[in-house]
Amino acid sequence: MPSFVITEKCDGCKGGDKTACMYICPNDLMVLEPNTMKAYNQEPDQCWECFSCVKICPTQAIEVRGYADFVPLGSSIYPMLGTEDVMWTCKFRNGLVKRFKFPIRTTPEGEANAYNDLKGKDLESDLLSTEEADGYQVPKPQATV
Amino acid sequence: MPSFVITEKCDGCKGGDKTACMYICPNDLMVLEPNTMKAYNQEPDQCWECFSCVKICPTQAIEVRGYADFVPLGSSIYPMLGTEDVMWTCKFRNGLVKRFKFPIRTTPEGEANAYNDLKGKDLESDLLSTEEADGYQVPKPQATV
Amino acid sequence: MALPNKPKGELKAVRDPEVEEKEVDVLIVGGGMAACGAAFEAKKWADSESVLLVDKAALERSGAVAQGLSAINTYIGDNTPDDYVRMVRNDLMGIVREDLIFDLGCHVDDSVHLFEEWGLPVWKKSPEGKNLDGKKGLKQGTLKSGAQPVRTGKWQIMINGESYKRIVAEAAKKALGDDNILERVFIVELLLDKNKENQIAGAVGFSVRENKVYIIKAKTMMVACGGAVNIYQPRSVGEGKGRAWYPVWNSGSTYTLCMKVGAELSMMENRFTPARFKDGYGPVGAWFLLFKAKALNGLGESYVASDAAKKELEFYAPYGTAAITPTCLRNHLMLFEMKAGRGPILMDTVTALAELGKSLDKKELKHLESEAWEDFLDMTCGQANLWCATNTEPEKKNSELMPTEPYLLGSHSGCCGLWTSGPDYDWVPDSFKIKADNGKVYNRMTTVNGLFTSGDGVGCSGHKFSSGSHAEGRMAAKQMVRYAKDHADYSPELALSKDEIVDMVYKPVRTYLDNCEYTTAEDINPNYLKPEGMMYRLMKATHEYGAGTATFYETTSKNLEIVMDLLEVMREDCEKLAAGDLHELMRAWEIYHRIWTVESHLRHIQFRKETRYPGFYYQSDYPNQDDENWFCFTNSKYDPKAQKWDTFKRDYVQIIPD
Amino acid sequence: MALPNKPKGELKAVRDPEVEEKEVDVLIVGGGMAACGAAFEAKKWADSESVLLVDKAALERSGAVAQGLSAINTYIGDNTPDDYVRMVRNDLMGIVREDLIFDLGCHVDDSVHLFEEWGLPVWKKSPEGKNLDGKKGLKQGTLKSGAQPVRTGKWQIMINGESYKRIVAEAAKKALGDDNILERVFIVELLLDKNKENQIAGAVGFSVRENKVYIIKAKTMMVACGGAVNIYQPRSVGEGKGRAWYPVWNSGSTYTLCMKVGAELSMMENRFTPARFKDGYGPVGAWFLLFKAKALNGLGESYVASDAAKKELEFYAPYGTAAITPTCLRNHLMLFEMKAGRGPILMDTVTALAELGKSLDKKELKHLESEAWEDFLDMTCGQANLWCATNTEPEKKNSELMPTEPYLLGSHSGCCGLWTSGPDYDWVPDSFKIKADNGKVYNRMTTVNGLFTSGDGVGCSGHKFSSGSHAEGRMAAKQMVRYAKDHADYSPELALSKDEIVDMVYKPVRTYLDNCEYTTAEDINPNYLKPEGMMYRLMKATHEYGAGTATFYETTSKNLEIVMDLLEVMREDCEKLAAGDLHELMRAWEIYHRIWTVESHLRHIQFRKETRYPGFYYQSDYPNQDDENWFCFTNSKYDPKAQKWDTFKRDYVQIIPD
Ligand SMILES: Cc1cc2c(cc1C)N(S(=O)(=O)O)[C@@H]1C(=O)NC(=O)N=C1N2C[C@H](O)[C@H](O)[C@H](O)COP(=O)(O)OP(=O)(O)OC[C@H]1O[C@@H](n2cnc3c(N)ncnc32)[C@H](O)[C@@H]1O
Ligand SMILES: Cc1cc2c(cc1C)N(S(=O)(=O)O)[C@@H]1C(=O)NC(=O)N=C1N2C[C@H](O)[C@H](O)[C@H](O)COP(=O)(O)OP(=O)(O)OC[C@H]1O[C@@H](n2cnc3c(N)ncnc32)[C@H](O)[C@@H]1O
Ligand SMILES: Nc1ncnc2c1ncn2[C@@H]1O[C@H](COP(=O)(O)O)[C@@H](O)[C@H]1O
Ligand SMILES: Nc1ncnc2c1ncn2[C@@H]1O[C@H](COP(=O)(O)O)[C@@H](O)[C@H]1O
Ligand SMILES: Nc1ncnc2c1ncn2[C@@H]1O[C@H](COP(=O)(O)O)[C@@H](O)[C@H]1O
Ligand code: SF4
Ligand code: SF4
Ligand code: SF4
Ligand code: SF4
Ligand code: NA
Repeated sequence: MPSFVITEKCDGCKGGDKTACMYICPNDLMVLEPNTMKAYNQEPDQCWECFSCVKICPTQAIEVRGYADFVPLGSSIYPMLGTEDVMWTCKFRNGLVKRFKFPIRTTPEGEANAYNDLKGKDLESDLLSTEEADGYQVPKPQATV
Repeated sequence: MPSFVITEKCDGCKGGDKTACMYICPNDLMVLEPNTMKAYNQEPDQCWECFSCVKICPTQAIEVRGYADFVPLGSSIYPMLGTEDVMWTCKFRNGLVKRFKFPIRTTPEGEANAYNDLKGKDLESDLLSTEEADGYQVPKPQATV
Repeated sequence: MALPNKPKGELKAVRDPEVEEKEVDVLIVGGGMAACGAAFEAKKWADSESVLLVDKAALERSGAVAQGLSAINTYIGDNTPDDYVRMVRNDLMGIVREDLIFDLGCHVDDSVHLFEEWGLPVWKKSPEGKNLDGKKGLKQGTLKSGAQPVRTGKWQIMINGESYKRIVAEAAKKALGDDNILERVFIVELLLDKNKENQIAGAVGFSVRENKVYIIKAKTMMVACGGAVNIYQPRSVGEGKGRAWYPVWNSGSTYTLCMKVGAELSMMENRFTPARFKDGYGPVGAWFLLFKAKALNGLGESYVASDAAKKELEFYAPYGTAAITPTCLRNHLMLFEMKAGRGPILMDTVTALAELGKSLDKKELKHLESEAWEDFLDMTCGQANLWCATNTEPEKKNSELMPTEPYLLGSHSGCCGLWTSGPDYDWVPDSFKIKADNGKVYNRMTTVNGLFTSGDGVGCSGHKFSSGSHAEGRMAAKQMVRYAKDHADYSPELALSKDEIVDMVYKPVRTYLDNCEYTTAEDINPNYLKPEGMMYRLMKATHEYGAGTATFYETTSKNLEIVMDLLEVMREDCEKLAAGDLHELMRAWEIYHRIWTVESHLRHIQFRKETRYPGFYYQSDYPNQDDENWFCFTNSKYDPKAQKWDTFKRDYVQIIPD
Repeated sequence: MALPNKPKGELKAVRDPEVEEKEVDVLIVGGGMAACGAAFEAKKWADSESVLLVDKAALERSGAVAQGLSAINTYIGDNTPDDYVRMVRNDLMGIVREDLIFDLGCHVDDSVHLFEEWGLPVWKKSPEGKNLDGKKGLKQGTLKSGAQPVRTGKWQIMINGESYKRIVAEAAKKALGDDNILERVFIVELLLDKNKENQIAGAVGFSVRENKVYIIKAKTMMVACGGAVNIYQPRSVGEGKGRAWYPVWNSGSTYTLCMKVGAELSMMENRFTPARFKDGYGPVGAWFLLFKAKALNGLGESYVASDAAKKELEFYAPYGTAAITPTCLRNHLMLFEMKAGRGPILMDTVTALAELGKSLDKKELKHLESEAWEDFLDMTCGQANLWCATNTEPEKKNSELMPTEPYLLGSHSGCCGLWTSGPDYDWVPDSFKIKADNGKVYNRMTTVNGLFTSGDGVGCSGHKFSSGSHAEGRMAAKQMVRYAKDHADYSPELALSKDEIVDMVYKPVRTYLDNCEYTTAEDINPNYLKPEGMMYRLMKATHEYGAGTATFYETTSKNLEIVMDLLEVMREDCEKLAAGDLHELMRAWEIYHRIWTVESHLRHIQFRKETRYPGFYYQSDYPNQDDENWFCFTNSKYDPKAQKWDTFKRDYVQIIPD
């Protein structure tokens, strides 16, 4: 189910020095063709259809078409990633359309608490930093052989 | 075991309007790149390794390297097609070389007797033209059920 | 790599091709062994009748014999056609057309004699019983003059066959004349006559060299485009998928072209999955028969000699217990070992050569070695390279055997194909004789008037091989001339207009041109599918559900249902095949032909509720032979008007006594 | 297409890259769940110690969780670590490291609580026992504060996990600081110290964005590069070979990097071949556990309930007869049906949803449908598209199940990996404690001083999943800081010079540049091999001989011998790998890593002369479990100096009573 880039929609991330799709692809597949300033998937048969590039593209230029090996033509699924939810549009080959909305995070982006001020105390204990801070006690086996 | 063209050796069949390798490939794989006037195999994964292109190339520019799927690197086999014999040079991965010479035809090229003057007589019989000329009798089953 | 998308090939396709219209009396589609036979023969019988041959490749190396062959597998010689029938019948588990086989046995040697006359080197026995190659053996005289060939088995003779096809093609071309031959034209569809019901009228195709569509009217026609390969996933799936045993370029055109105009098919369930040297797909026949090598299982046992194997063979008596074990059962025994966890299977070349070496001097031994290599170099060159690459000297290291993926063909040890007339003799049952519109029987004519086939195309009559295919093409050619003369006043008319034909043939090109700019990657586009993608789709479906190698050739009723659904969707998606260049346009039509062909195959498997050919395939819901219900031909017919399939039985009639 | 040959990628490789040398105290290789855990934890313990993380991709979406996940499969909650050990032990047929598993069970929930705090939506039970998604469930409070998760099985909890990895990566990046993170750097080899025996000293890699080689010295290091995928031929071999279940980009670097410096491996025979929805590879857990669906065979029978299945399970008592059937045996029963000709296997979604629908109103039913789709859309999007493309509404049409090709991993329901220390408690047997040079035990340290691993890297301790991998990374991070402090005066020195390192890393580039002009086709050249070709070669070899899907996961002693030979030749031919661009250079190193990893896997299978995990693989020469001889760990070690393998047993010690 390799990703593809819609020619008209891709603006090469406005010529920024790294494009969003190239930045994100876990398999290093998306690249920018410098003459046309359009992106393409350089190795479609290694695409995991993870939709990372689809979700990140600022111009919705990337979609995915099912692997030729086993996916009939004519359907599509497409995610719109918001700050709190993702909205999926699933089009069947026979025309049926289903939409689903799922939450994706409950805190604002960038606000994950990294506990940057937390300093561990006992390096010889088996407690993780937050466990130590919580006063957690590591359990022992109820019984051993 | 796709065929490949050695850049230096290929002279594009001297710019003739059809090149030998393109003429012969039963799978329509060999094509000429018009800018460089060099041939290449346009679909190596559909190459049957039939060696037809190898045998016909006037400059010995075509060789074959084993399919990546299962053939270790380092060996080669190469045919020199003469008018009466073919001479094969078989190089093993370990360096061993074997040579074999086999006859290929016992008449001069172009001299196959096409019986162009032979005319069949009885269209209603089951005899082939040369059988009829030979006075051949079609056998009947020795016994039937 | 990215925009602008460019067709990959060097010969770009344009939206509006030239059109060339032709009209001939006799059309030969294909340029292989059968077609070359037809080309040699046709003019001998024709007077004013025009003949045209159209091949997708170049005759000199087109078809299955491109590389050459190291043996002629059918030469009757001192045997009788009667025994030939018995052998073929037994190999194919009883259900064959004995009229066709006997008839072939009567004529095949004439073609072999021609081959030798044309220059094909045929091995000879010296008076001392030594093997002489085709050059040294010249002194013994020709087969026709009584010289003894070198027999491997009862039916096979050894040749130095590197240039086999070149020689046969040379004679064909000389006989037919270059002007009557179109090379590099791929035939796409046949057309019926506009006015005459069930009458062939023409064929349409296109050039893979220039943007040109051919519309060829003909009174009569032979389709001999070989069998079907790459309909199942091969054992190597990368670059190596070019390495099928049968030539990858034979794409089932014979069956698809004919079935789509309503010609009846027979025994399409009978696929062929030969055992071959693993991966290189080198031939085994010479090793078993000439060098007397044994196959060993993973425990080092000669498993065919085991009690278990004998029991297994007895279960399939009388076929299994015959002197020569049928090809499918030879596979069956091999699969039996592998499934029982006793793989891999090895050809014991080491012991075989050591045994032979005992009675040979050094020079003879060297010659023997050379024979072993020639067997590969004459017809499966890549196997020789595989030996080199793996440092395999057969006298020192054994090589693995493996059954291949399934092929459909009618000339080798398989017998699927078209239902045709046989010869019009009195000993031939009426049910085997197809009456043409004029009431006459034309040998090798299909159920469509004027449409003939031969070689891989004729059903129920395997073991013709190269020689038999050539002879059969000749037989058909004579009958076509006869048909043309009998229909001298028939003037074919096509139901489709020139534009409609061009629309059909160039549809993939137009789909491509209309959509290729939509995405930045030429091959990934939601609006079309490239032929390569469809090829993978087909192969996966048959591989997994259609008794491919994925399941050790097993399928079930439920799996067959699934694959039939998948094929239907594939046919729908074929409407969106796209081709940017002429080579790709050929690939588009090839995959389309493959899909139809393999669908007929699977419909037959679905219909025949038994397992007649263990080792070729297993229908697990019906695991045994069922003579009571299924000792008959399985036939099918696609109705081009109603666009519907019909699958039905036809009676088997025994002609030659046991 | 033809000359001049051009590298395919946009980032051409040059002969002489820049070199950047770095020196840090603590190095984290990888950026997945485990590495993000380590990144979060490390600085909490470090003072002046420097920490660097290197990922081949971008943390935000790297690793197995790129797409997201729909469940956290390990959350202890109200269960006990003791029961967690029992579950994992049973699933893995008895032989596991109970110290590691218990330890993980003690810490995993802390990571889950962090995830929730960071913003991961976790499903909750309403007071009425209804399922609330992670947004609606917010009102119930956090898990940490006592809210009830939605359990599918005893250990799994449901989440809305589309952004799971983004959230976890965000916290990791913030904790470690952008300056301490190198993305798009692929680590190629680890290096031992020049002076100190068996002491890790550094890692070398290269950027896939610019022509630059990295040489990174470190006192201590964790390698957490996930498991290995695409080491066996996947079920689709065209475009669809991107569709493995585990992420195609995890190439066994964890195992290869560590084994090549001599770290001991354990249980590398324990592959994982999960049953999944066929072709789309969608998850089945929710369907079995949450929706209570049954799997049917081709005859429509719920085969797991059959007498034959029960007998089969009894044969593998006590594991087979436990309340939860081990994962391998669930596969085994499925394969049992398929091999008996009773395929295909279908997930009966229709009945399951109909049953659930009986007690639900319309809105709840709609919600249920949405849950079913989310299960796919959160982690295997393509499966959802497959349903769309095949018009599959699960309430109307069942879907096929199929076990996948084998993967190597240590965090899911498989347990291959490195032999490491567990926690240094008194109840942990001494034989599980690896003593470092200073006599101390460092939790999750391998047998190489200073070299740690976690997640998929730790052997003998499966069922950690995403949460456990994160927690384990944190545990290892703390230990690394401890190690660095304990070795404050150790200053790593490399045995190889800068030039030697560049020669090694860029060898495929130079091979390419030296030879690419020799032929007219960039990919077909007798003097080199492109990584793609080698990938096919590896996959074919393991597929056919190494108990891949080609043989229904069976292998034999003889087949194992063959594949070991093939792997040796592959390693030789790797000297001729060629890369024209930076992407291809990564592929070259990936395939090299895969070859080493799968070789260790097959060496282990070869060593363990029993079939411990039916359903994962079968050694046909030793078809049964053999507790007498093989109820022990199978370990191996590659000696980097002698360049030799050693495979040996280690005692299993039970800690937690039955
Ligand atoms: C591939 C192969 C074949 C054989 C063998 C080994 C190998 C490796 N062996 S051993 O196994 O025992 O080793 C044999 C052997 O040694 N001895 C022997 O006698 N026969 C053997 N065969 C069998 C014979 O070759 C076979 O029986 C005949 O060739 C069959 O003849 P025919 O039915 O004419 O098919 P063809 O393949 O020769 O020709 C097909 C032609 O059709 C053309 N074509 C196809 N589609 C077309 C289209 N759509 N439009 C136009 N043209 C379109 C092709 O270009 C070709 O010209
Ligand atoms: C793929 C997948 C995985 C899961 C599931 C479904 C699917 C479809 N399921 S379900 O089946 O049950 O549906 C799970 C589920 O629902 N719940 C759950 O908790 N876990 C599931 N997993 C398992 C977890 O994801 C898994 O346990 C953890 O992710 C393992 O963590 P870790 O061991 O850290 O591996 P990783 O894949 O996350 O990260 C690997 C990293 O290494 C990098 N890397 C790799 N090689 C490198 C090199 N040479 N140099 C530099 N960097 C280099 C990668 O970029 C990545 O950052
Ligand atoms: N083991 C065998 N026993 C009998 N005939 C065989 C055997 N192997 C091959 N043949 C025949 O030898 C010829 C060439 O075989 P092959 O190389 O398998 O195509 C064919 O006619 C086969 O039927
Ligand atoms: N049939 C089953 N019985 C018990 N547990 C299962 C079953 N199927 C999946 N699981 C578990 O559910 C979780 C997710 O499963 P999966 O989707 O198969 O990865 C894992 O913990 C599995 O072990
Ligand atoms: N499809 C399946 N295949 C194998 N085992 C299963 C399957 N579904 C459920 N089980 C097992 O059957 C038992 C009861 O499961 P369930 O009926 O889902 O509660 C558990 O041990 C499951 O692991
Ligand atoms: S992210 Fe979108 S707009 Fe940016 S380069 Fe990629 S496809 Fe083009
Ligand atoms: S879908 Fe995933 S793997 Fe495929 S190109 Fe996009 S980011 Fe890469
Ligand atoms: S036949 Fe040889 S010389 Fe002629 S174009 Fe082909 S490769 Fe070049
Ligand atoms: S070896 Fe044969 S199939 Fe391959 S390119 Fe040459 S002629 Fe074509
Ligand atoms: Na979601």
